[in-house]
Amino acid sequence: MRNYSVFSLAREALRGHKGWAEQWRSPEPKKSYDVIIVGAGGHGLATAYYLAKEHGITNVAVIEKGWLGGGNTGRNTTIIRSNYLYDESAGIYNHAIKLWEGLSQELNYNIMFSQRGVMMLAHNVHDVQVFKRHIHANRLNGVDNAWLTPEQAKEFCPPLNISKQARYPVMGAALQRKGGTARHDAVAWGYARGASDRGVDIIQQCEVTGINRDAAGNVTGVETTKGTINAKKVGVVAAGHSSVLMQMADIQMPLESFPLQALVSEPVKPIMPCVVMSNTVHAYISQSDKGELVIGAGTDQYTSYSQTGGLHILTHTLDAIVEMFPIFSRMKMLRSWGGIVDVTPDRSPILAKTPVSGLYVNCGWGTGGFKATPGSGHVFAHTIARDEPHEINAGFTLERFRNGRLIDEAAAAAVAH
Amino acid sequence: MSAQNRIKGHGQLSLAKTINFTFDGTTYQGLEGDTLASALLANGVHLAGRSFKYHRPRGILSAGPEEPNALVNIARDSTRSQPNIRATVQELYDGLTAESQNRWPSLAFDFSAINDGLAPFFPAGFYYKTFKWPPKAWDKLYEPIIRAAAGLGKSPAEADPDRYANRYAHCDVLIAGGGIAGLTAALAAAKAGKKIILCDENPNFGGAILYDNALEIDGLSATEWVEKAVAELAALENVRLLTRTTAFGYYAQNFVALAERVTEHMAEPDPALPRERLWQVRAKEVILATGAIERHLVFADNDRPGIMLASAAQKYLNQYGVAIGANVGVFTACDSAWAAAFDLKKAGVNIAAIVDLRDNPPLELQEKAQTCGIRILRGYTVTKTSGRLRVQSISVQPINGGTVEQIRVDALLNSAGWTPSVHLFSQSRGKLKWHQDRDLFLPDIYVQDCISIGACNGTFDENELIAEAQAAGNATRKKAKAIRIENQSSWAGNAIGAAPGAGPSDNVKAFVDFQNDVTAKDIRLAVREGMHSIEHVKRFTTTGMATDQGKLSNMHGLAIAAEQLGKNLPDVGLTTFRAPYTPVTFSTIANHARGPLFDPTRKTPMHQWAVDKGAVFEDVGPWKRAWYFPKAGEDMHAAVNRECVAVRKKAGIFDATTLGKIEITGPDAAEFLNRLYTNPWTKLGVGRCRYGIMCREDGFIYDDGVIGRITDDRFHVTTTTGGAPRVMNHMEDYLQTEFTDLDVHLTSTSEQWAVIAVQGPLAREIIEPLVEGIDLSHEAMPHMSVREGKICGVPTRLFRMSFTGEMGFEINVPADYGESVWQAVYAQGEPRGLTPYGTEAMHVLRAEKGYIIVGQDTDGTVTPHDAGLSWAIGKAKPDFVGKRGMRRPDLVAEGRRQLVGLRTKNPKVVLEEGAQIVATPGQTVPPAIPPAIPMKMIGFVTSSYWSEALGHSIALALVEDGHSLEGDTLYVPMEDRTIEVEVSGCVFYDLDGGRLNGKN
Amino acid sequence: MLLIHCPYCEEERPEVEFAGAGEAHIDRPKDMNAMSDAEFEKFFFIRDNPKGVNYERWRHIHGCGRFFNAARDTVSDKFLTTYKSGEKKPEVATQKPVQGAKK
Amino acid sequence: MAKIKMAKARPPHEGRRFANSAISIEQALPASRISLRAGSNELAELTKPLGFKLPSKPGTSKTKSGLSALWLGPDEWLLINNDPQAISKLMENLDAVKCSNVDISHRNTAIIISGKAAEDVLNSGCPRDLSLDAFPPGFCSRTLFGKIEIILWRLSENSFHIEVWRSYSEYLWTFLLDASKDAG
Repeated sequence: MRNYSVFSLAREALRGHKGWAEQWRSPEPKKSYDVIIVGAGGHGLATAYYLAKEHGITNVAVIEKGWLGGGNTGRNTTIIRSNYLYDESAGIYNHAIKLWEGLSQELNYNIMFSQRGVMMLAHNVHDVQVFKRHIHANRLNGVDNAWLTPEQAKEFCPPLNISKQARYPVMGAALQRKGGTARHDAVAWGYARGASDRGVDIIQQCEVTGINRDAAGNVTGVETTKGTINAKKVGVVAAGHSSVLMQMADIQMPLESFPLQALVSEPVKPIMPCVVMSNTVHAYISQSDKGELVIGAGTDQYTSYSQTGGLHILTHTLDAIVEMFPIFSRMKMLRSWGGIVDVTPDRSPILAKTPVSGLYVNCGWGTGGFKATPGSGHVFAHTIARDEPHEINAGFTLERFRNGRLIDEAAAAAVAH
Repeated sequence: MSAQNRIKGHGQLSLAKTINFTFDGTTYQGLEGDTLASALLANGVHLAGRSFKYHRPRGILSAGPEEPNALVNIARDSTRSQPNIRATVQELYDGLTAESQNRWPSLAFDFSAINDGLAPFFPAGFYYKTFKWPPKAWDKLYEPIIRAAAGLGKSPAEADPDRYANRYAHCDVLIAGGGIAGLTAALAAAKAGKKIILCDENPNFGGAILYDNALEIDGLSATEWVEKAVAELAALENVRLLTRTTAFGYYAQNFVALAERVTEHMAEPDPALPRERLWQVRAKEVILATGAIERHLVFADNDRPGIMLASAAQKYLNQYGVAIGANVGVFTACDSAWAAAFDLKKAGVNIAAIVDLRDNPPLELQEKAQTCGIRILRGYTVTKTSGRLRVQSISVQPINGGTVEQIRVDALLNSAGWTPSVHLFSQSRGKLKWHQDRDLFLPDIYVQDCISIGACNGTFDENELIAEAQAAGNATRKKAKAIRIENQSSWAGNAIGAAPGAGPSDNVKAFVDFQNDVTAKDIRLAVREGMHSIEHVKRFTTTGMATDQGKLSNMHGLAIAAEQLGKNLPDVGLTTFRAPYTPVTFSTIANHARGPLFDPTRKTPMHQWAVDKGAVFEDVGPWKRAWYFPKAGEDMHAAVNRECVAVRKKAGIFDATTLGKIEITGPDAAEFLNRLYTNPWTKLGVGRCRYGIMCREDGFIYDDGVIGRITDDRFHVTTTTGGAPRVMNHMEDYLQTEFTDLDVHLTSTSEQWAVIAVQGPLAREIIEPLVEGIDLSHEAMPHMSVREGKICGVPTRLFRMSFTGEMGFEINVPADYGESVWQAVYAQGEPRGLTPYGTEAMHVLRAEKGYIIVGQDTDGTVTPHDAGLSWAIGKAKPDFVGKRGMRRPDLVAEGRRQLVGLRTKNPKVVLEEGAQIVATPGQTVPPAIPPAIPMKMIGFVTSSYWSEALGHSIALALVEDGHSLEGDTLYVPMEDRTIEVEVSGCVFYDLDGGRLNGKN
Repeated sequence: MLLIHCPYCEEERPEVEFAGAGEAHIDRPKDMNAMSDAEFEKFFFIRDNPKGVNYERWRHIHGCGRFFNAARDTVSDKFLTTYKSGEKKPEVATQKPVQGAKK
Repeated sequence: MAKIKMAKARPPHEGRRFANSAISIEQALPASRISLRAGSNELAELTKPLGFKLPSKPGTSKTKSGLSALWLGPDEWLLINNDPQAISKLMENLDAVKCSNVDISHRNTAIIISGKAAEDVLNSGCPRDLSLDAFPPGFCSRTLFGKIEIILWRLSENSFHIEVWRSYSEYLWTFLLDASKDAG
């Protein structure tokens, strides 16, 4: 693999950049592999990369219906944080943060991990209680998360409106300084390049149409639009399409797929120094390196595979943004788009073996999958390679919906009184 | 300054109506009806902006919304500043003040233009390959530099005082685009009696024919015909005409969003007017008449100021009377640029040459050029241009090679042909088809009730276009009156991709995407690096991702990628078009929902009384609730202590109006409650109340409240404040879809009643004198009972109940009387020490008694057993919602978190709510990640207060197996210390409950 | 914003008047207590989530207040039919889009 | 016992009004209101206490002698009597028949908006088609206005009655005034 560095860049500059090789190969599929990963998003590509790198399993195919990184990986608002409440969640997201911190060097690809800080706003007494609970739990789990007064929040993010006259005044904020953003495409491309270089075949424009099993019910491979491809182990990492794929192996999932929209503004000079999230007002905003304000909206209320959503969802998002940041009133929406997010009943992912031998599933990340990408790929590779979960993902089973041992982050933030 | 390039006798503006404007501090003169761009050009100003990456000087390229270069900041004052406004669509008004962007110190001398010289080091995606070492340097060093260089304009710095509005509208036919096609369709549809909305992004209808001086329609000039058509439409009742209105988003089921710019063209906007208005239109049919956009040619140094789209130059001349230069070159692959050249020539502008990529442009064009004395270079290309802040010359060469000739010009028109504007069609999820013979993507498969007509459908011939428009507008298919078209000009001829001289072997900067500085080279590099899908190419190079959204660049990018891949153009894919068509102001989308209308603020009838008493309020859902009532000099702590003591010693008055209330009526009402609540209800007597717990099927606590039986078949149910809507929905769901055998009806009465809680030993004697028809004695009206009667002469449902542990009443009165009854009760009690208390004191008082607050002491993972409320489960009941769920393995396993009381060893220490609890003190707090050895947390503090009544702090907590830990010592590790606590029961005060009955 | 035909109001109404209420035709068993943990899981958590025709519940919460059912294509988001709760699940096919404009 | 001083009713926005050349908005006078619920078998019996047959077609209303019945759902009507004192008598009469009758006189309050721009002003927040064809005089419906629920009832071509829960009425007023600024 050609090393990427300032020196190789300079060398290429002198000869018109003619010497760069393809970042990943585009091979035709072989007849069989040791492992097939279905879905070439960030999680799937990371899984293949770590299978090759950490477990020596290089005879791997990643099969992608469209183009790699074209699903939620390339459609999300790139927020990275790990200040989750429960041990299981803090475990996996913090595992991811540790990997994020060295990822550009690991992959020899600048994924632009920017630890600009993620600030979550509390707007009422209940928010304050919930955030304090998170902060204390995070501290004992070794996750950084600090309480800020409204004035400190304003100092950290000057455009923020902390007026007492606001409809929902800011009563404080939880700040994870190690949180931030990364360049989503680069994450997919960096893992694709790294995996491809280690022998992984990335097969794009190839749709999986069936999951094959032998008489004993063990996985034998997949049917695709490019023919049958055999493998004893298949990992499904298909986000919004997980239900559809798992159905091919007669497994019904505790999942629903919803449209999730996001938008960016026109680019402007630096104004937002960090990521700000408000669950109460429903607004999520940061600024990209290019200068665009990147804004996450909510999900629509119905399941859909259409990758579009209603305008009224954006309306609510932008009224919240303007309420929290009145100076952005005259900024303009440049692009909006939609993704399909797969949501579990407890809003936590499933990263597990399945009742079908040789079939593994990594899904249910809902609106927050991007931040977990390296951690998710790392432990999912372990799960596939060893046929048992890593201790970090041991709790994210399918069985929890039967025995009731949920990891319910959303319920823990219950709104009532 | 005077406008030296304005040509008398040309254009549609009146020379008499002059107005002043400022650009980068210089004051210029323009005319009413000018755009900022036309006025700048009239004054000879081409240089209008700097590019994103290389900071190359850029001129005005277009005359429409596709403009990538001429973006400016316009500020009426410090609060009304907006960046990235396209000068080509901004209408001029007197006093307009514009500033160029992305340059320092000035537009003509920009320090960052050094980037241009370093361009070889900054190819597409260079940042992925470098800035990785040292690891910590990215966000500390490299990123801030990149960020500062990136971005175009500046964000506004102050809040926006302007108003924005919204309008939902319904129509039979929405026509997007008011050019010749849209107007014709509108006339046909309107005459067929349809209710129509016709919108156009420009200040005037007419579109491209407005600057076509040759065209004749029914014997009228184009402008005359447009005027007549518009007048005809305006006179019809069933027609709504919207100019300055862009259809920007096409959503499901013919829901189309339009942005109307209401005041941006006015010198002194009427403050009553909104600045912009969002139209959300639901149309039975949509007619897309969105026209086409001329593409630029991709050739070396095609971005110098003075190089402009041919149609733009023609428009500046014919609409605004502005000549874009005195000695103009033309470089084209399309017939329409010839017409522009002829018009300029006729206006006295020298045409240095027409360079046509084609070997054989139409003969009649060539003849006409010869007649005018214009030099023609057929089968030639432009290989180079010169000029730093304005183009000075072009170098031309036969395509097959040969002598290079340099031709001096002060402006260059160029055209690669026309791209149909299929954006809205594509947003409607329609599928496009590539027409190889015409080099066009055109609408093919429709999924919504819409139709494309005219140029956006590839119909460039005006006769065909008229027929198409008439058919689209007139559903009755009656033969429409023929319209006579004469002297139409041709739009034939196309070049997609890099022009000869900017091919794979030429190391030149030929721009595909101007604003983002993406060259043909960059696209080829992306393909070499493995970006084989157009989505990858787009993301890697950022082509088409600038504020013009690729209106000019998409087709070129696609063609260059296809060429490099050796594939057919449609096989590389087409990027999806997404809303908005052009950028839309945030507040236009938010519109009314700003300030007080951001979210409704709900207030109780007694709100003003509390305001007058100096209450501090807290937000609970949409409600404002009085939090505490500080007296002069009191902080929150002191006020709450005082309020608590008053309730315990004398009496307090509390506004409980916000609690949800539901009237449940019908013969099966009790059975309905049996099924929805964990408790049994059948035997609850009329006039009695009971505390009830509601679960969902999963067996976790969902809501709680006191329920009173008013008559046999009528219950008064209360819910939590925040839970009211979802409890109602939950009940309706079961009633309508599962328990359809029950004869029950539900009515929300949350706002029917104002609720005044009077709590404390003196409660009864305070209210008694005001009450009629109810015996308040303990015997006649014991704890947990309800009576109907009168208070202060108005009907009341009077509850004897308590959330404080004191004897208490909750007076429900019809809401209009709430304030008056409150005042009467207060007047009655105040001399005896009746004290208003807020939600904080209420929380303390209930915690002293161990009463839970759903959502604070429970969090959606807590069963009634966990909360110590097993007594509230009707064990004899065969079924209730949640009964099965709470038997699931994990819900009955050991180690569940259970609600307990906590006493700090040091009674003065008040725990922090949310603080975590551990079993052994030996664990150390890990430092920040990594490495962390997490501490095993066994629970957390849900509620914690100072209890003035008890003289020590109290807390409630959820702790693993907590019910069996009473008396044990646990630890609460804080950042700076570890607090020792002892597990207790949940009740801290008046353990036997005697005070509820006025004893103890 | 979708347009939804309310079978009780007998009109198409804007989506914001409605609340989505999840998959339809999941009946609460008469004898909940006889359910195994697996059956409870299927009842409460497992969802079809089809790519294609979805049978789903809606409530006309800001209209007549009624719950009703719908068959909707989750690829195009088009409603194929709506019907009152309690009525039988109708057989529906997804519609094919038309080539060329309808005229 | 001393004589009890009668409590004074203070309805929200009492007497509030706004008018310009295109629009007039005013707080409706207090009225009595009942949420009436009944199944189809009970309808016949209700004719007597009401004095007329309940409208059964979706969205329709009926008014007689100051009493109006608005169809809100297949088993739900809103009864409005202009006389605020009429409530107890009507409740009593309804108690005698099989139905659910709940006094909501104070839960709701009403605003009357009229004038040539009424439809446009309402369409600033209400997503419904308010043209005369789709929403003729006499038509009524629960719907949304901005972020709140309302019941919209068209009294005549240019006049609407809006029912709203009392704590949302401030939002409704504010929104209507905002939207009326450029009406006409």
